[in-house]
Amino acid sequence: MARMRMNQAIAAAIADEMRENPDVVVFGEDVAVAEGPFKTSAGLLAEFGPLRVRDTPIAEMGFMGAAVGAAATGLRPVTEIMFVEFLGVALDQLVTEAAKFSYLSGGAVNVPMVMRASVGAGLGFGCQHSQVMESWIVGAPGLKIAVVSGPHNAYGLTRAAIRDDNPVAVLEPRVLYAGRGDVTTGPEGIIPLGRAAQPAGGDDVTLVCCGSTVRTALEAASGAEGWSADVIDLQTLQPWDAEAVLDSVRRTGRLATVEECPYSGGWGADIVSTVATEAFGDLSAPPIRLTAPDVHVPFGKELEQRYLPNAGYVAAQVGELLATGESPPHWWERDGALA
Amino acid sequence: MARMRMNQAIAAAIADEMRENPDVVVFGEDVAVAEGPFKTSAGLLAEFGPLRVRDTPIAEMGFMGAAVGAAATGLRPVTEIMFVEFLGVALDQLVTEAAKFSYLSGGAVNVPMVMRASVGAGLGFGCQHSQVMESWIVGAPGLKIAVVSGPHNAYGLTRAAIRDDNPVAVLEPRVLYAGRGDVTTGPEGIIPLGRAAQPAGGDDVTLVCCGSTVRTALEAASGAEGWSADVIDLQTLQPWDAEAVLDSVRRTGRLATVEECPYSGGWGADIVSTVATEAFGDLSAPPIRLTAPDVHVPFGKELEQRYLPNAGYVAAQVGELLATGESPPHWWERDGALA
Amino acid sequence: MSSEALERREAVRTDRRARYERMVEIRAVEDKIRGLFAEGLVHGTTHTCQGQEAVAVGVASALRPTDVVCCTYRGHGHALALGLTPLQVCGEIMGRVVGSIGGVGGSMHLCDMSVGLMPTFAIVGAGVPVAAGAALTAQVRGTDDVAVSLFGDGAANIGAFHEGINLAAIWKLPAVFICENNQYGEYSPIAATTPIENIAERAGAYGIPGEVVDGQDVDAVCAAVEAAAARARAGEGPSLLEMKTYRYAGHSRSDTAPYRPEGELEEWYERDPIDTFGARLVAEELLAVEEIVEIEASAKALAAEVAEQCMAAPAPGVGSMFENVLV
Amino acid sequence: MSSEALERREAVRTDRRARYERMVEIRAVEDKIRGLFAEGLVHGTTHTCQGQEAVAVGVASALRPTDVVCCTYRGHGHALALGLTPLQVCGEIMGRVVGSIGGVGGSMHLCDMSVGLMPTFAIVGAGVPVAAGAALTAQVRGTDDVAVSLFGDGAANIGAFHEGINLAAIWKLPAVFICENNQYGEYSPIAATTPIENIAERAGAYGIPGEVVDGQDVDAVCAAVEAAAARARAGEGPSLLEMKTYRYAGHSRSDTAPYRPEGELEEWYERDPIDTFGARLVAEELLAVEEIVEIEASAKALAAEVAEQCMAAPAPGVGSMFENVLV
Ligand SMILES: Cc1ncc(C[n+]2csc(CCOP(=O)(O)OP(=O)(O)O)c2C)c(N)n1
Ligand SMILES: Cc1ncc(C[n+]2csc(CCOP(=O)(O)OP(=O)(O)O)c2C)c(N)n1
Ligand SMILES: [Mg+2]
Ligand SMILES: [Mg+2]
Repeated sequence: MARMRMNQAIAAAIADEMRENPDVVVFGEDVAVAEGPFKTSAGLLAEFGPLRVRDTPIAEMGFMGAAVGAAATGLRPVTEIMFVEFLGVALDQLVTEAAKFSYLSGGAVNVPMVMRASVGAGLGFGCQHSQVMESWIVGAPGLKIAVVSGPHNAYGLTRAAIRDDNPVAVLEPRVLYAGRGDVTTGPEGIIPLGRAAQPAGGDDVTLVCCGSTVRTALEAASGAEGWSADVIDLQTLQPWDAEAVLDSVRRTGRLATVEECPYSGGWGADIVSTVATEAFGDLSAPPIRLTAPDVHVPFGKELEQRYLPNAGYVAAQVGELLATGESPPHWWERDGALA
Repeated sequence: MARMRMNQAIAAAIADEMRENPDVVVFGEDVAVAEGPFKTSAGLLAEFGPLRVRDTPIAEMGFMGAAVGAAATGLRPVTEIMFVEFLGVALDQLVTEAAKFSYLSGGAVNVPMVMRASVGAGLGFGCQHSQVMESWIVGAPGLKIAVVSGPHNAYGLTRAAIRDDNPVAVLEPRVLYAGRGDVTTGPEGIIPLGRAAQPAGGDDVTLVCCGSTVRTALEAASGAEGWSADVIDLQTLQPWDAEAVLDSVRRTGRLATVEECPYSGGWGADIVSTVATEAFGDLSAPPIRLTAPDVHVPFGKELEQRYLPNAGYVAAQVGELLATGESPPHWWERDGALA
Repeated sequence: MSSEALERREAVRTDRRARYERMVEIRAVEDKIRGLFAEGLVHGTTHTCQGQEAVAVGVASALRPTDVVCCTYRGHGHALALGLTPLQVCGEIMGRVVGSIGGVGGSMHLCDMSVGLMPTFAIVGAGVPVAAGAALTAQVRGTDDVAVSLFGDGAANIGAFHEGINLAAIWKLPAVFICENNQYGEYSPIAATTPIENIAERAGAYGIPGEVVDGQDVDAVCAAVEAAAARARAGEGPSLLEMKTYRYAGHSRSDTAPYRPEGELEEWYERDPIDTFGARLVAEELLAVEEIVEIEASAKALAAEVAEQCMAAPAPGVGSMFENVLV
Repeated sequence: MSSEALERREAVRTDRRARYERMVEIRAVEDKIRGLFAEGLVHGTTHTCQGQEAVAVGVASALRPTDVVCCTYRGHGHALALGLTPLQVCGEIMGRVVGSIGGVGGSMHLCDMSVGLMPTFAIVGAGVPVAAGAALTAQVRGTDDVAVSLFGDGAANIGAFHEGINLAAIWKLPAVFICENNQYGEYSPIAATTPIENIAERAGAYGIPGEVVDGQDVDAVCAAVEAAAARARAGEGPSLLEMKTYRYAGHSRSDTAPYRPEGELEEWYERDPIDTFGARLVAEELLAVEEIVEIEASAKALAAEVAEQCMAAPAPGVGSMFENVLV
């Protein structure tokens, strides 16, 4: 157990895997000499040297493709997409190549690569550097997706991702990098992909969250009056832990997802839709999604905070759901909201 | 009114817009001299000449970016992505540039470009040339998405897309290109974006479909015994016609989406989730999604057909839903399904 | 705003002394911006261009306001050179309604089409094919406008660079591609990412002219861009110009540039584009030595005043995030 | 399968006469495949390489089975040259369990790692950076294997080409980039999309050697690839080779190639790689004239027999689509 910042936990996870396995290599833009724009590879170049830790040209398609080729031939590359939006110039390699290679080789080739990317809003980077864009990768059979929500699971999921024989995307909310927490290091700290965590328990509603919205959900739940919530941190978005969510909803009868992204195309739709199909009879109120509106992430501290669903909003919406049994309107649908 | 194949209807729509507006230009790989790999630009080069109708190098990022620049400065480019998977090398320009330019110019710049792409399975092109991949673009505020389901709305939606001042993606199920149908040509034939069509009406269930699954749903509905269905062809996937769907579900009390793509990340999750939230009290049975499994599109005629949800499957699942009031398992979850 | 921007543009287009003043203004505004960020007064990040002012002003001087310019997040200097007012630029960076797009974009997102500034690009390389597209508009419409893409040395390694220039070359589009080689892509020296000495050599891969230009000499920049633009306007197709320059500050807000070899910055200071050009104007008797201090002082005062104005200006309201999403 | 593939590979590596036979085999198999599609007996589309056999066999002859090859949908010839059996290749194209990946891929998706054939790429350009990555493995592990990327003339205009080669160049990876310039990208002649005469000239943009090779001469191909591979194995970095060649058939199943200028095909027929090499072997007395007809006849017979075998082989079952999705 050690106390560290989330970016340190990530670097520690990579370092521990690199120590155990000489096939693990790291590359990306400014990850070596500069130790990563978010210091998520601090110490790696010094310890593992320039053969295994490399800076790339600004060429996401190039180095993502190189990761595919390296992984297919025996290495376990860990690459970094500095801001997930840059995957927009490299998506082909992750979704159309890496995720299909095992299939396209009749199982002869595995692609054990990790694509780490910083994601999300909250730091004033403007609308081309503040999204999560899970939607680009969720519909891709053959690819796993983890979303970290703090130092502890950042360490554990990163290690699991590196050990996994499939391509794995690990999304890291940028706003959490500097946050500190206790981390179980070493092999016991590894967190299996595909399993949700339940950082808080309760009876009245299931709050499903991941990444940056875990703290939002926890804060909402802890301040709740008159109700309590099962808070489920999905941790892995693909494949997501349907069992954990369904078990909880069967008990609470109510579901709300807390998502950072716009309503349309958000990951919560998969959760709500699956629950509506599989646990219809157990639902005692409409399942709801608490998301950002269908707009671009605005610059400006206040606007950006307004854009994101916060704890107060989550608590209020859930409270209204519980009180009325009806789905409350989104904040932007309410009278005068945009004034 | 004219009878034509869907690819002819598309070419006719583009030609009609080009006649009306000299700013409409067309480019893409082999769209000019060869008139398009699927003959969707037949006659355009001959009529409008090489200044307005051009072949590009194999460079989707390049020509998609050129479309953004051309649209931002006054033209109305219609580009073709031959197979939608190729958007994996050009997504940045559509989602991160085009869709955000109006916002990023304070409204000074519109990007009236159209990205047409052939999509879907059924022709044996293998797993890198047979997907729909709506998920890559649905979560992109600022972008509209139309999906055509036959000659009639291919004409009408294509014209609407070209006339729209936003970037619009038009997805064209490849398997439908050769199909013939009656088309209302001329201005009356234009079909507004954002509105669903209802090719069949009924009382017991709402079948929501688009693109290639419209005929699947219609076939399932027409062969149904003991029940009838409202068949809703969304036509536009972003923004989708929630009103039409909700109105129908409020009447039928039951919802099934019919989707060509894998279950995870499919467009139907947005529909089901929204309906579950907004019309919870009106649902008399769990809403269900009829999709392909979470696998790659297999090659091989029979396998590929098995992969896609067909009319018999849709009818059977809906029948079971109606009979039992419970959501039936997906075909691949049933005992012995994979033997 | 537009007419003021146009006037400011006309000034640099016609008057070499105005070019000097604009370079000084850019330096002062960028210094002010860095200061504001350092003090924690602005949200987010910023990329300033101290040391690269000659490129910005040289390019703007050579182009017409109807020409279209695609530049990057490191675009404050270009915006000011093209004519945007310090208020439009600082307002945007500081997230105020007086900003060029109303304060919803931030430091990486300036725009003013009245002087040809397209929305600036925060994605490396993205502006290259977009400029080709703007040039296509000119070609299709038969105007003699050109489109210019400005990008960094690091951007020359990304696919969009290759595809955009190739497309412009094969279609003989009226475009000018300008690489601002400031020696670093983020924290990486160019030699760590780029296996050739001069980006301009890549022109050969597209059969177009390529030229290395002294990016610290505003006259040289202006002349090279004018020649390339003239060629483009004449229907002879695009060119690739490489401006050798240097950024004095770090890559962005938080970067202190520890990766710089000792003495490198000082060497470049010696060829400071503002000092060099000032000296030249003095020699040409277009500027008196005493004026230099005055011009600098008034630029600093202006920057400070504009910053105050921005501080006092309102931030955009909640409704603004819903505007201009769909037309 | 693997050991048969390895033996077949060894044959072309060591025996020039086997190279001739393999070229004939490729032609016969490709002709048969086209025929099967024309008769409507196979689902989907196909891209054959008649006329380009010298490139396939020359490359395979120059490489070791531990070297890795990334090629495209037009990869049947390469697969056969590298050692895959006609049954593995035809089986895959025809969607039977005997295919190299069990019949779930189809014509564009062959693979056999036992002879270094990576899953073939149906996305233009995608194999270029992937080959760089395979070369990275060799470099990190300190083996002297090389990775080869084969792609078309049209692919030289896509971003992945630029990024992949640049990355290999800056890291001095043991890779060989081979452009099969068959004069057309789909239906477009190279001159319509590419503003330079020789793709090999693009090597200059990356500071690596570039060479134009007669792709119709299997000996020339083999020698050029051997030299580039030797350079790569020695740690001197990648090269770009351009093989000038021609495809006799259309781009894909449905293409009748109406875009070809009259007489062009016939000109290339005169330099048919099989005929030329056959004549050379005859002159060298490694082959008797009478044998030519026999070799052709038996290749055709083999292709026909293999097609029958595939017809008779089972298609993959429903369960196969669920296999190898997640490991
Ligand atoms: C596609 C993409 N990859 C990475 C980044 C992150 N990034 C922003 S600026 C930058 C360095 C660019 O260097 P250069 O092109 O030389 O321009 P300069 O910043 O020096 O002006 C990087 C890597 C980005 N914005 N877009
Ligand atoms: C990214 C991408 N764009 C377009 C295509 C469609 N396509 C398949 S083959 C081809 C032509 C490729 O030409 P070339 O690189 O010369 O190879 P050749 O087919 O001649 O071997 C095109 C455009 C594709 N598969 N991938
Ligand atoms: Mg730079
Ligand atoms: Mg070719």
